[in-house]
Amino acid sequence: MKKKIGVYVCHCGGNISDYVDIEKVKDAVRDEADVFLVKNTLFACADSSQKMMEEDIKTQGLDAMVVASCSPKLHLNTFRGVAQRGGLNPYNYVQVNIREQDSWAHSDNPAGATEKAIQLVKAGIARAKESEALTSMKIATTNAVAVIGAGVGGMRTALGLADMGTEVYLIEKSFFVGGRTAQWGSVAPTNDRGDVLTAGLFNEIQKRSNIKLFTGAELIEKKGSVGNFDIKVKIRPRGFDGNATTDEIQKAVKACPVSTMDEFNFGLTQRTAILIPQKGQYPQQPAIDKALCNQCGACQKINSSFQPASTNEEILSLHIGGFVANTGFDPYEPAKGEYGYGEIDNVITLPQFKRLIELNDNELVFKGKKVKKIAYIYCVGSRQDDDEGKNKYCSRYCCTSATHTGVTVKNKYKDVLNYHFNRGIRTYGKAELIYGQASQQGDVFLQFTLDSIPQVERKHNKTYVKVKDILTAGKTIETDADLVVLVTGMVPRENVELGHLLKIPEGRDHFFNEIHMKLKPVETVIDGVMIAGTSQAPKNILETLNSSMAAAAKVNSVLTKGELSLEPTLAKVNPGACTWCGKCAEACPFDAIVQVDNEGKMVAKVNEANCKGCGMCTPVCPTDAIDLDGFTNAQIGAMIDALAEL
Amino acid sequence: MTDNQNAAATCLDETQFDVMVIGAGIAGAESALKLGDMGYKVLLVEKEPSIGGKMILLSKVFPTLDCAACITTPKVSETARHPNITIHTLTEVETIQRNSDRHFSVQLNKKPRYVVEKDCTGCQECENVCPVITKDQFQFNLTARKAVYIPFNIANPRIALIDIENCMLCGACEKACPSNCIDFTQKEQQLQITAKSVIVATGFKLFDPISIERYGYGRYKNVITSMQMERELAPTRPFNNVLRPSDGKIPDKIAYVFCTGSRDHTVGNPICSQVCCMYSTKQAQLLMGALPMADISLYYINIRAFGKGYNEFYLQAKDMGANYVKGKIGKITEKENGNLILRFEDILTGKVTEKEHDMVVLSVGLLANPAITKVFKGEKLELDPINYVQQPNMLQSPAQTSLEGVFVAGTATGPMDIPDTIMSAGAAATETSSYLKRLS
Amino acid sequence: MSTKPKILVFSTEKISDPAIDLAGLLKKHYPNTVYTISVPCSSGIKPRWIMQAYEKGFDGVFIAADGTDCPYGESCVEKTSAIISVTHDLMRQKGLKPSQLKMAALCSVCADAFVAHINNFTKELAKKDN
Amino acid sequence: MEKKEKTIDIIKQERKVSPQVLEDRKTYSRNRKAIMEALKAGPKTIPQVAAETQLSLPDATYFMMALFKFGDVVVESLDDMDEYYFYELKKK
Amino acid sequence: MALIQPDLTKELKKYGAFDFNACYNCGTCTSVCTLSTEDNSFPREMVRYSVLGLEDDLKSSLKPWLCYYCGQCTENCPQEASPGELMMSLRRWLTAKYDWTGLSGLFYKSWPLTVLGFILILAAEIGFAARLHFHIDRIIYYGHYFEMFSILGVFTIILLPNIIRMWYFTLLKRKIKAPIKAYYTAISDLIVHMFTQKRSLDCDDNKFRWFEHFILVIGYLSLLFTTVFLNWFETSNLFINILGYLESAVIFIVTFDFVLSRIKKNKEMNKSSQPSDWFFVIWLLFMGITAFVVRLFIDIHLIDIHSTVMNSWSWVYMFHLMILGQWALIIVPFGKWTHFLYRSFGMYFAKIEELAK
Repeated sequence: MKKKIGVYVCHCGGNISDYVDIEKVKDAVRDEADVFLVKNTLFACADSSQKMMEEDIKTQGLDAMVVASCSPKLHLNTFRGVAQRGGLNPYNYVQVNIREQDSWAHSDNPAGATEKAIQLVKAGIARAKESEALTSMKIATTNAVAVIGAGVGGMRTALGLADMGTEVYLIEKSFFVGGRTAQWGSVAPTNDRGDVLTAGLFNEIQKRSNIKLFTGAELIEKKGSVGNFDIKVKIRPRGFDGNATTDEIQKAVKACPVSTMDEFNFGLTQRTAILIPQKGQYPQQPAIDKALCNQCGACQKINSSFQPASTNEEILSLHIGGFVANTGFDPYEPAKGEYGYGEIDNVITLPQFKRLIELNDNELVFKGKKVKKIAYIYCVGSRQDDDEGKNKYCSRYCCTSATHTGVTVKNKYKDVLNYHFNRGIRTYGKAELIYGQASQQGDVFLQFTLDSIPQVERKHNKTYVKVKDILTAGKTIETDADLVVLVTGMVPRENVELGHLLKIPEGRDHFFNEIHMKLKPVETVIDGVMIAGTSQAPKNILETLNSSMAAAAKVNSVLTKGELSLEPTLAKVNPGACTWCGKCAEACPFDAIVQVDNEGKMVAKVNEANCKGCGMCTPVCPTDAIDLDGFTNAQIGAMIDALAEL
Repeated sequence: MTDNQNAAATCLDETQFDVMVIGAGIAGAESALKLGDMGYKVLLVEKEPSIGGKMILLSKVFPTLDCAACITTPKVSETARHPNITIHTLTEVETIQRNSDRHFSVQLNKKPRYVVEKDCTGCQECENVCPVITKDQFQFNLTARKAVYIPFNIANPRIALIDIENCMLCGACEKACPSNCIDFTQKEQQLQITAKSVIVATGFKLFDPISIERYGYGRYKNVITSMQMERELAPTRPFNNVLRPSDGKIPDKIAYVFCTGSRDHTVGNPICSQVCCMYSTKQAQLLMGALPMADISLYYINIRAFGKGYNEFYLQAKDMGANYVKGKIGKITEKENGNLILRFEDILTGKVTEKEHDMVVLSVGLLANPAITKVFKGEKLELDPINYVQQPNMLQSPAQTSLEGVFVAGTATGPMDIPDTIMSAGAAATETSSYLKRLS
Repeated sequence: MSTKPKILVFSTEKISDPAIDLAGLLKKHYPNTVYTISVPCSSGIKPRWIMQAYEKGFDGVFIAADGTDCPYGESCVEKTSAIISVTHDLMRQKGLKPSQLKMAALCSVCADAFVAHINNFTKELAKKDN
Repeated sequence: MEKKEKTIDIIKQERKVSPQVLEDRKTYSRNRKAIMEALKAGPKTIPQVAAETQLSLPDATYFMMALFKFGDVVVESLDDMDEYYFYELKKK
Repeated sequence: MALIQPDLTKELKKYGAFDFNACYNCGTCTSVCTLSTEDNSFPREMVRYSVLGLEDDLKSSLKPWLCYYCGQCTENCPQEASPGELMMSLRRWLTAKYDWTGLSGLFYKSWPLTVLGFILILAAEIGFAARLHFHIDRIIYYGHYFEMFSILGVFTIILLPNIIRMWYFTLLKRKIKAPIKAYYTAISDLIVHMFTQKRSLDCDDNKFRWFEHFILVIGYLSLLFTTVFLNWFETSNLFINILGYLESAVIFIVTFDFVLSRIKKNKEMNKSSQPSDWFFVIWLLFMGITAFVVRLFIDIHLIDIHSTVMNSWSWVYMFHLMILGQWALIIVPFGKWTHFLYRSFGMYFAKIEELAK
């Protein structure tokens, strides 16, 4: 039991004190038993306040501390640090949330908020009284990281980590690295070619001995926690092993009887079951698409390196310290009939159009017809802020990408005309220059609102796009178009299993969710698991690289020291009360409870290295012999009592 | 900071560093922290008296509406306390020259504070007795400060300094100081250090709207900049509420003029500043909270709500009643009572329209801060055409500059919001660490 | 004031408590007689704590569970339900109505859902009191 | 801690104070006095203070806010129109 | 409903417009324009129609005539889209559209064609003089008749039908039903604007510019009157004689200043002069100078208007006649001169439109 408790109530510069009467709170708790001092602070988190608390602990000899301020998610560690510097065990510190869960939640009711604050602070004091000193365990960590996804982002993370001395396992689900960027020609804002960028990254990766690249690989199992994860990676057979000349590969492709749409060209072309690496995709070795291959053996007859029948799946076990998920995005696939998509044959998506530009060298031709007028319709699959659409977010990259594509086609084919049907061009930052360039070269921009979206119609054997243009005072403007390009947004890549496996929470937009949007954009609630690139939110290439390298910096700074302090919140068994029924061991998802002999009696014991402190074992005990540190019967009970008090 | 000074005393060599980070805003602090965590010895140089840059002065941040001070101060304290990070405030980099061993010789100019840093307790007794006032630059001139002052309440280090230009040398502060820390004999100090690498995190300058005469900034009292409004809304605000500077009235019709100094060739800044739409939207939300009766109109060209959760935040502001008007403000004229007439073309109707407001906020843009190029001697830090630090390998290694061993973080490369700044700072840390590994 | 039913919420540190924080952040209001105790995982809530709450005067207990998002694994869902059913038995023995205990899975951004649940629960409890 | 000499005397030999600073100081003490005087009779709004002290409205605002910041005046209440605050002298 | 016509955008560039595609529709131009009103907001609407190539909307608009090109829009345009120059080009384009002969358009778009026209007129003049055996007295005599007939002819054959076409495009085709009375009431506006350019006073602070333009118009019209109806070159009335000197001096002084500022490009409106602008001011300048010199030579007896012999000084008259011919047959009916007429009628029709509401 703690006898000298220091209580600090924070104004949060008005965030709390505007609604909660701080003086009243102070008065109410001043006379609580064992409260030694009560103070208020303008900003408890400010350096000067922290120093004051440290001083108080030292000079007044406090044995526990309560700060009533904001959510513990923000400052629990800050004040635990204060406690520690003052000479107090950090676990004798209790944070009471009177901002998010009080002053703000009840800003409509200041009197009520004050009343609640008093109860909450009293509960905090009760909990502090019952708090016990805990010491965190240090564990050795492995300076190795699994980077999942080998697009530009994943490859850049891998390079950054490798150069900082971290061992990298780069795990790519498809048979080729390069991701989406390999599919693009000229990219904004530098006009670099996407395939050249991926080629450069791949070459660098080849030079690093501490990067192990696995293609056709998937993470299938994860155990352990930050610093020490044991993972299993399944590697699918490539179906090609050895060498073949270009000519032989060509022949094999010709011989393959299977045909399906080529995802690399977004269905503009067909491919066989033999996957041929395209410009920008690496390694430059073919693979066999097992899902389609009918095992006719035609390819094998041409070169024995083709092994359509091979089934030798490999399972690899790796020991790593952290993850960076860099799984990228999928372009939004418009619904059938959305702006005529799938119904009118010259309506395609922006990614398809970008491939079309790559496939047409001298003249822009689509389905045998020369293309002169191109109508771009923006925000397809983004900013669906009506009730029907599910993607309320802005996909960020599309305005820049579409205007940049407009500039690219004009430069490449000269006589094309671009019409941009948009909802307000969002070429933020320096991308504004691309918008300027597009306008200056004669691209026409028309703006619509969600209430009256463009109509795409087929009449007199031509496709027309019609819109109520708000830039022309709502006049209806129409044009014929040889090609309608739907500027599709980003959706997170289909990777539900990975999200579940790594336990990364999803945001409202279904992208992976970071721990704090502003200051911790690459960290997740799961220690040691980072998210980067477009798996977190739509981004352009530059932003993807920045976030990928930031994730590298973060995970490296955690692992580079070789050791880590663990949360000391663990389950504890009272051997006196335990009668070993095994229910707790059954409940534990981490195999942390074992049966041991305690002075002739079989009892449960917690293996501290495995215990994650979830507490799942505690409610199932029929004799209530197991408790979680920091959440003991005494502490929670005292809190309930304090909160219930009127 | 004072902790650091103590640490400095015990440290054997306070002149050799792995990295020198120029600018202790949120980008510089983040790079320094990451590198410090990796075990490198970092020197953080800041020309202002306190660290935290512009972010620490903001009210709240979009779209989470976290109070900026609440999330910045922990980062700033962590930086200040980090065992591997040394901070010099009130210090400017004079010259940077590469040595024969590829390290950089740096000359720093540390301005006198006239206050002994380690002894000041931040009690403000000196401020109380100081008889002179001048405009408070940390409140963007909305209110006054004394000649001896603590920059602002949550400044780090939270210690006093003397603005000698505005001091009348009466000595009252020296008499009043309980810890005898005022020292008028302090002189400018030239410090020589070496660093193996440099991170440029010098941030941005705010556009000064005085050059757009049509808006009357500087002449009309109730035309203020968004940064001034940011201060009015911040917890450490200059007034007791949001008030008009002309007469202390609570405004009830507030207008925002978007793209003031952005997307504008006539002022030499053709690019979009990337944050103004969102900070204005955030301020609108905050104002609707602080002044429930107020009408907020936002005059825009395009709304750039592009980041994670931004579009949703913009829609939320609209739902709360913010009045978004498509049309850039052409002209502002002042009425006798201090109210302002805004003339614009309402794009939706195509008609010239005039509206009266009692306070106007100019959503000013961000400009490059190119002065840093001058300090490099013997080689040139290249800038891009709009004067931001050039990223020669933008889509391969965005933190690289034209100089080997010199990296760039945050808004020194172009306008960006806080998350982008943090990520860019992380990228700079990765590049720097990789470089240092290669070097050794 | 005292007519408002008193509710104890058990939230989870990583998933549902952030949602409750978010509700405050967005100034979404709910009665001030709702108090939260945060635990690592909803499947670590002991039935005896819930019973203690009723004994000491709480009118209702709300478990803001992790659901399938639980960082400690998906078994959380069934374990939390098991706790509920055990508690329901205990409540019946004490003559408490099962409707005084509510559970819902809240994602980390489910601020709206939280406020809706709490407001409904408050209404229900208030009705029963009269 | 002991101090041998007032350092102010040393700097006084090296630096000149600009006339502008002295002028500003005079303005400040004059306006401070005028505002404090005006508030002695009871709480007033900024326009009321401006009318009484002959200060321009912007100046009255600026100096009132300075006094508010330095803790000489505090907010009393808001007027009936919800437009102007009444300020009063801080009770010491 | 309107169809985008990319060709019209290209066509407008031939009339001198440039950079207007850069417009991002912020409306700054419209809001800084002092002449822009709620009912008549421009120039952005015109820029927009031009970008989209909405020919019908442009052709039926009177707004280009309401603009006096103070240059504020162009100066403040954040995208440097030069809306002022677009308005100027639209006036040229409209002039071409109103002109039933189609020659205006050809001359605007091609200065070589204009020069060819000039040469043809020069040739006709020489031929004409040759037919009169270079008898200077007869040349001056017929020259005077030429003036009278060309004015009458150009007005009835070209300008009057063109103004009717303008009325058809801008009022009738848009189905603006104005009572006949409106046409009377608005006449005062027509007269006032035609002779005073009063509206341009609201345009900017530069009163001097208005004044210069005003005395130029007055000087030009009265010189026209003096030479044509008072037969300046052949009169011996001292008053008329001095009046003519005065008027021609005014013309050449003012036009000299105009030419100079076009060379110096010190004002927004002078930054991008087209050949048609140059022809207009230079020919006006030459008209003033040559008229002055011709009368001077007559007065100092270098030219004898009763002589049948062509002395070398008489070529000055030939030069004057050439300028006059080119002016009267090309610049007046098909060139920039018409803006004087269309602008006044533009204002007149705008007033009628306003009254019709």
